[in-house]
Amino acid sequence: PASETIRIGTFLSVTGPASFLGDPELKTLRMYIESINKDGGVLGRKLELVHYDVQHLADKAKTAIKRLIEDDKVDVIIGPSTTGTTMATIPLVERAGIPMISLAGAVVIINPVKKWVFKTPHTDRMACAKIFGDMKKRGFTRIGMISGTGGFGKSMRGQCKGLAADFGISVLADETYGPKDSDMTPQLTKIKNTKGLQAVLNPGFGQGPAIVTKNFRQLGMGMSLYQSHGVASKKYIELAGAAAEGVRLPAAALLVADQLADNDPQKVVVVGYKKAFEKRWGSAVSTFGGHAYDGLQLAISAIARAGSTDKEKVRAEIEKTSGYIGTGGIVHMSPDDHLGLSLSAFRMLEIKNGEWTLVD
Amino acid sequence: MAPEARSPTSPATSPAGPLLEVRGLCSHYGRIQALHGVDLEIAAGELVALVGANGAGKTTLLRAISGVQPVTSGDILLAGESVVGASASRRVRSGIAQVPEGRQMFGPMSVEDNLMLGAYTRDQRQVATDLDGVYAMFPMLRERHRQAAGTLSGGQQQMLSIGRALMARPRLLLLDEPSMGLAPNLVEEIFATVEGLKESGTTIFLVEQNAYAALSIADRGYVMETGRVVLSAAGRALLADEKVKAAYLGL
Amino acid sequence: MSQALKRKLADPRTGGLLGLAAVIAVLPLFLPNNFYYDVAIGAGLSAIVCVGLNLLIGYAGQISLGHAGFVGLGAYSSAVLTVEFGWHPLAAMTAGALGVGILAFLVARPILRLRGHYLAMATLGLGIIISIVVNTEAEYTGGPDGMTVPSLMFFGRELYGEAVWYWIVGAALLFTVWLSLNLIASPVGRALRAVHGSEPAAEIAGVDTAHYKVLVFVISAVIASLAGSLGAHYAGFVSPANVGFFRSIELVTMVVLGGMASTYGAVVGAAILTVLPQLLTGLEDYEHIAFGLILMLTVIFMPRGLVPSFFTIARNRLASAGAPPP
Amino acid sequence: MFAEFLQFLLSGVTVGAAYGLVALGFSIIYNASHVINFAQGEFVMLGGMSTVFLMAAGLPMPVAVVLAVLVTVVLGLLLEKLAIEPARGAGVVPLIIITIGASIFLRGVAQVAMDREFHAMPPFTGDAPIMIAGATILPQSLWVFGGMAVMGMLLWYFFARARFGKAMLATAYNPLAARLIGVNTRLVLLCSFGLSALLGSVAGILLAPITFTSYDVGIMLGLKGFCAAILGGMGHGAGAVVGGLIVGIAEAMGAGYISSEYKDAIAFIIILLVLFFMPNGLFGKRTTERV
Amino acid sequence: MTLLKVEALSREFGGILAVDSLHFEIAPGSIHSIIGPNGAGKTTLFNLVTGVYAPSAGRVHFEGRDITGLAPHRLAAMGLSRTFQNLQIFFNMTALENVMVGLHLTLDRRLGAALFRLGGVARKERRARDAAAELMRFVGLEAYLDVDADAMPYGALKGLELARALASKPRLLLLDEPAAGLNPVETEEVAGLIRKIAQSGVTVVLVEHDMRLVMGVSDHVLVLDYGRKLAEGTVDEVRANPDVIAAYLGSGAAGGTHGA
Ligand SMILES: Nc1ncnc2c1ncn2[C@@H]1O[C@H](COP(=O)(O)OP(=O)(O)OP(=O)(O)O)[C@@H](O)[C@H]1O
Ligand SMILES: Nc1ncnc2c1ncn2[C@@H]1O[C@H](COP(=O)(O)OP(=O)(O)OP(=O)(O)O)[C@@H](O)[C@H]1O
Ligand SMILES: [Mg+2]
Ligand SMILES: [Mg+2]
Repeated sequence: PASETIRIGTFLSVTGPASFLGDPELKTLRMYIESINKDGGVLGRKLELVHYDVQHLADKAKTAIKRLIEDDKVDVIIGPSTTGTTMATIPLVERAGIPMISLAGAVVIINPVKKWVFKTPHTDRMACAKIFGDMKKRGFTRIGMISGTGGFGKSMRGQCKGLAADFGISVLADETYGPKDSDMTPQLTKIKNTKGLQAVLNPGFGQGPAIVTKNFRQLGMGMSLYQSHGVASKKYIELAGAAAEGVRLPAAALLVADQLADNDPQKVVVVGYKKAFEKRWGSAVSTFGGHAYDGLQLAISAIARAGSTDKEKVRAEIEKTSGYIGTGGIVHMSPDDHLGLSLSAFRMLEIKNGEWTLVD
Repeated sequence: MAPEARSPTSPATSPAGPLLEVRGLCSHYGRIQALHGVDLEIAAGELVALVGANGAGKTTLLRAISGVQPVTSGDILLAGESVVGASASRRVRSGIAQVPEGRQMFGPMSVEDNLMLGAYTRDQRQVATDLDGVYAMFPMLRERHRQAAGTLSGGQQQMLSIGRALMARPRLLLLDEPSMGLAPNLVEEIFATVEGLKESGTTIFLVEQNAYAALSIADRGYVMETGRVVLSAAGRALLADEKVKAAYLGL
Repeated sequence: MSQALKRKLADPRTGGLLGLAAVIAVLPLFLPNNFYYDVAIGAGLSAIVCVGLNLLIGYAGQISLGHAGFVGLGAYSSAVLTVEFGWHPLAAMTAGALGVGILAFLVARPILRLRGHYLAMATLGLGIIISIVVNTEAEYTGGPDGMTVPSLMFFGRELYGEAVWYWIVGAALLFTVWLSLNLIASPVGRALRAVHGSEPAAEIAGVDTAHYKVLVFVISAVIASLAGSLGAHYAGFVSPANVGFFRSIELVTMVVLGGMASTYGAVVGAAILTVLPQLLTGLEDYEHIAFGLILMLTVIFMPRGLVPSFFTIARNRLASAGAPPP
Repeated sequence: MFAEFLQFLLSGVTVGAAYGLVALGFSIIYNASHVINFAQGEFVMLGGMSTVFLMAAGLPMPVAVVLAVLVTVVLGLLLEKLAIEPARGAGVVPLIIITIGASIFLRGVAQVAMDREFHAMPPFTGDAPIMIAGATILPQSLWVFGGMAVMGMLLWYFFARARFGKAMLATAYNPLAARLIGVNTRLVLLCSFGLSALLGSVAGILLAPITFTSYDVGIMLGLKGFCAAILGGMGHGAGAVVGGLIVGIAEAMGAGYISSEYKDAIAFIIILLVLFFMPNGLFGKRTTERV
Repeated sequence: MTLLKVEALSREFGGILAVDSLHFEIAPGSIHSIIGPNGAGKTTLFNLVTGVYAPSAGRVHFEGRDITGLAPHRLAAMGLSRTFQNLQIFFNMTALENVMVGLHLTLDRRLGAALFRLGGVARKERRARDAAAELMRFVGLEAYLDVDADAMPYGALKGLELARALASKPRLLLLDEPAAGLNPVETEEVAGLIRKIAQSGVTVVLVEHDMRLVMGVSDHVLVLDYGRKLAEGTVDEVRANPDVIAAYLGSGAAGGTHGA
């Protein structure tokens, strides 16, 4: 019935160590649901957002998803923010049979494919590929890695180490740091003293990579520094300051919205999102908020196409998504690809004069 | 038994009235009432002894006077002014010091620190001689002045507790069983000291199980039973009281 | 009702156990769906751990800030042994409990020589080391992302679903409470309390204080491990997030909030601290502020914990109601 | 190789100084009440975050710093007045739980009143690394180190020499006796919270340029500071400093020579080993209770 | 046959010899007193004998067995018990429960029985309660049976320690200042108790500064000073010893009356 709202459930890491993911994600969802409702909603029905903060805790996520499914009886789920919380809830989602669009990074979420689970962010595997491609182009074959021990860093570290050989790259130093560490110079010193390294890759998110970047410059390390898409927000540049000069990373078009060619199909979308977000919240966009934007768009267009909130129908429609242009890239899903992004969705960026600039 | 021994004698009159006056004092531990309307007076310069069986409420009374035990009703007047509303530290500043039951050391601190803390509320420039005085009284404390108070023997701690209270140079000294755990020769000495303090003008309220010795040197004495004062008379008179003899002196 | 029966019911063991059983039996009538069951199960599992922890903290007076580590070891034993080594879940659970028991036994002697904050520090360190290990040994544990755990099989039947687990956890809780009450009301329990009261006095009364400290540490660790195993099979998933320091602190907070040295207090504390955050989610940004505030206010006004304070108040009410008019 | 060792050492000292600074904050309240103030890390957070936000509001750094310290101290005093004081006599464990509640509360307030993001603060005296025999250290690290040394010294003087400091210790050892000698124990407790809030906020401000700051930096710093304080012997000023340095250096050496994944575990194992052999920490007073 | 034998026992604390190469023997079935100035080492001696402290040198034998360095609970099992000068009360229990702890060794302590309430735990507990109550009556504390220990006055706590120590059915009982804080009448009661205890076959070693009690009950007195033996003998011998008078008794107490 038209009077009933469409209930969108979400459970994000709004506080805790992954809050820089959940915070912009929630803001994005709130903002767009408001504006969609103002424009009349979907299928003539208003959207209603039900949210629980689960920090980074798997147990909280499990309880939240039960609440969303059983008590709030939501129609579709967007989130959660992290791989750990996603993996903890997948069995429940699969059993309950409700579409969920995760905003977390790791490739394990959609590989192997799970019937009801989708995701919007590029996988860490793709990020590795993008980075290694760039390294290869620049002739770097001997690299060091320093990874955060959080879920994101750990997963990407594994993916990259697995992929390195394909690109003819050898990882000669492999260090880690804790999510709350405030000094990484010992690890970097070891990397520095490893003979013949040409580049260093730092998978991780939060403030850690900024500290790594600062320590990297403090130690006067000459090689190139690569960051992951986990730092794709202005905050990173702000925190690392001058030390971030010359750092490269793969990221979605959103970060360089203004620099995109006018004929770039993503231009309109990313510029629109960026403007709206920055106007409403007064803070810089990050790709993470963009993931939530994409998730929401995927969900509501699937509902619109399905003409109802019937879960199986909506799921099928999400799976059929093709040619959706989002902040993360152009999405072509299929029964055996619940992400639908190709490597080309990633852009290689370099920080110059405190700004993101497109490398290619 | 002399009849006047039974009637509450008034304290030696001093122009300013009694130094300490306790009126109808009641105190509770939770729901248990420990003091049931205690009345007593101590004139300035007097030495008053309080005796009673264990559990009578002597310690509770002293704690209430010092302000570390809540009072449910009644009043405590120091030199005519009510102090029930005053904090313990205010009362120390107005001249009340106590040698508490159980010695109450600052265990890990040195003997000397414990003594110096006794003079916490005083001008520090004046305490050096008092410290010497205490050391003269208890030479053992001087020998051990750097030892942690908590490692002293029981009797040594008792000496320290007395010394610490003396460091405050109180107007009114409350002694809760000062002779406990002390060697006989020291007990004699303690009672001599108490008499000496009285001579030098300190007002003393002495709780003692060693009732014989206490009443012998006291101007007056009170007897407490289950939270009430049941007898008061001159010290010597109480010593002669048959009931006191039977109940507290064991004679 | 006969006097004897009345007395039996007023006795914390019989009366309280019956009361708890009644609550567990009736509660489902008020649980509209699986989410509520889930919260109840979570509360029950925490309560089991807290009943054990309370033996250690409340009765024997030895603090532990590392108990989440034991819960985690139990959970991961069940997970790793079943998934990686194909063990039967019950065997894995038993092995986990045994392993945790042995670990607790080995570290107990040196650790329990410490007192107060030093003991807190040592147990905290132990818990953190455990959480670092499960975080790092990703090959077995899945690292920070956690790992899935197969369902518990019982006589060939898969135990799945909140409704089933509600009764399993309920029964386990009841059993644990019964054990705890029995222990407390025995010479062993009194020896534990004696260790808390005065070690020299306990020793001279013939209580081998070191032995009892180790014993209660091991018991509480094993209970934690078993609860962890149950939780892992129920959730079908384990992750290191709940193995860490914060969860340990939370467990201690539950015990203190409910009332130290009160078995039912541990249950009540666990229930409240599990349910409260769910009630506060509606406050969104203000959730943490409210939670912190409630925690502070409860302890300020009931420093001895909810259950003991409640009983004192009730007793005083009764006493003043029964007292003759002055 | 020596340069490498030296770098590890300098890194360890930098981090260790931060832990030591936080550990000192723990000592003060502990020394006055034997309470472990789990909100100590929140004082550190408030110092850094307030400074950042006041600077963002356009105040010059020195003014922002002073105001931030003031804000934190006021909050510390309020915490004591409104939450600790009413629960006095409740025993040490409930008081510790209250401070846990307070830390959750303060974090909640900070994320609502300020935000949930990380913030950088400009270093006091530039960020050109200083070279020492092939190893480098940031000028801000020297500030932290200096801050720790000064604070440690002041605290040592305070508790070993000053009368009020001794009264504080006395209050913790025996509150009843402290009242009987005329110590205003309420004032002592209030001051202890004020002082440690002051120390915490200064630590937070000194650290913010190195570690960045956010509403939840207090958690980790608080935890490590607690470890340092215990390792050194709770309540002992020099112990806190040494404890902090040992934890920091253990982490750095562990990360450098053994395994960066297990570096925290290495630090904890060292702490455990020390405690097994010195049950009261490195400098802690032995118990003096007699039977 | 000696019950307790102390050989060249020494204990030092940071340079202070609290007990200094002490030798003595205690025969079974009598009341022995140990007196001496404050800090003479009496309590330390008790602590050494009962395993609270380890000696710096020397040995302790109990019933012919070397018990040096054994933990107190082992000694308790062998029949040694004591009270404490610095009261060691279980303040988290009622008075009766305090005494029941003293019965620990006589009760069923198996974990399984406790956990599952097997083997008549309930019945045995009831019997233990009765036994503890009986002991409290013996020391005159029947008024405090179910009172929380932390609400009892000092004097009563002394009695409670005594009841608890008796509960373990010791053959050797060490009492550290049992009459401290008691008035003469109460002290007289304690004297009566000590005699009764001794008559029941328990050997009592008494440390006490109340000379009326010491002189009234002791069969034998040992005087310590600076950790060493100053004198030893019967009450009358010790009382007349000029060294003891000078170091300890003072002028007034030698007569055996109380106080001044
Ligand atoms: N903390 C407490 N809680 C409850 N009741 C108490 C407490 N302390 C003392 N009482 C009770 O108050 C009464 C008075 O005790 P108080 O210690 O004042 O006696 P006292 O005369 O000093 O005895 P003693 O000679 O043994 O020192 C006693 O009946 C005692 O049981
Ligand atoms: N743990 C310790 N550390 C340092 N010194 C100690 C310790 N224990 C005892 N002493 C010292 O040993 C000496 C003997 O003390 P002990 O308690 O045995 O004396 P005591 O004879 O029982 O005296 P009292 O009659 O006063 O109880 C004292 O000088 C005391 O200071
Ligand atoms: Mg008393
Ligand atoms: Mg002694």
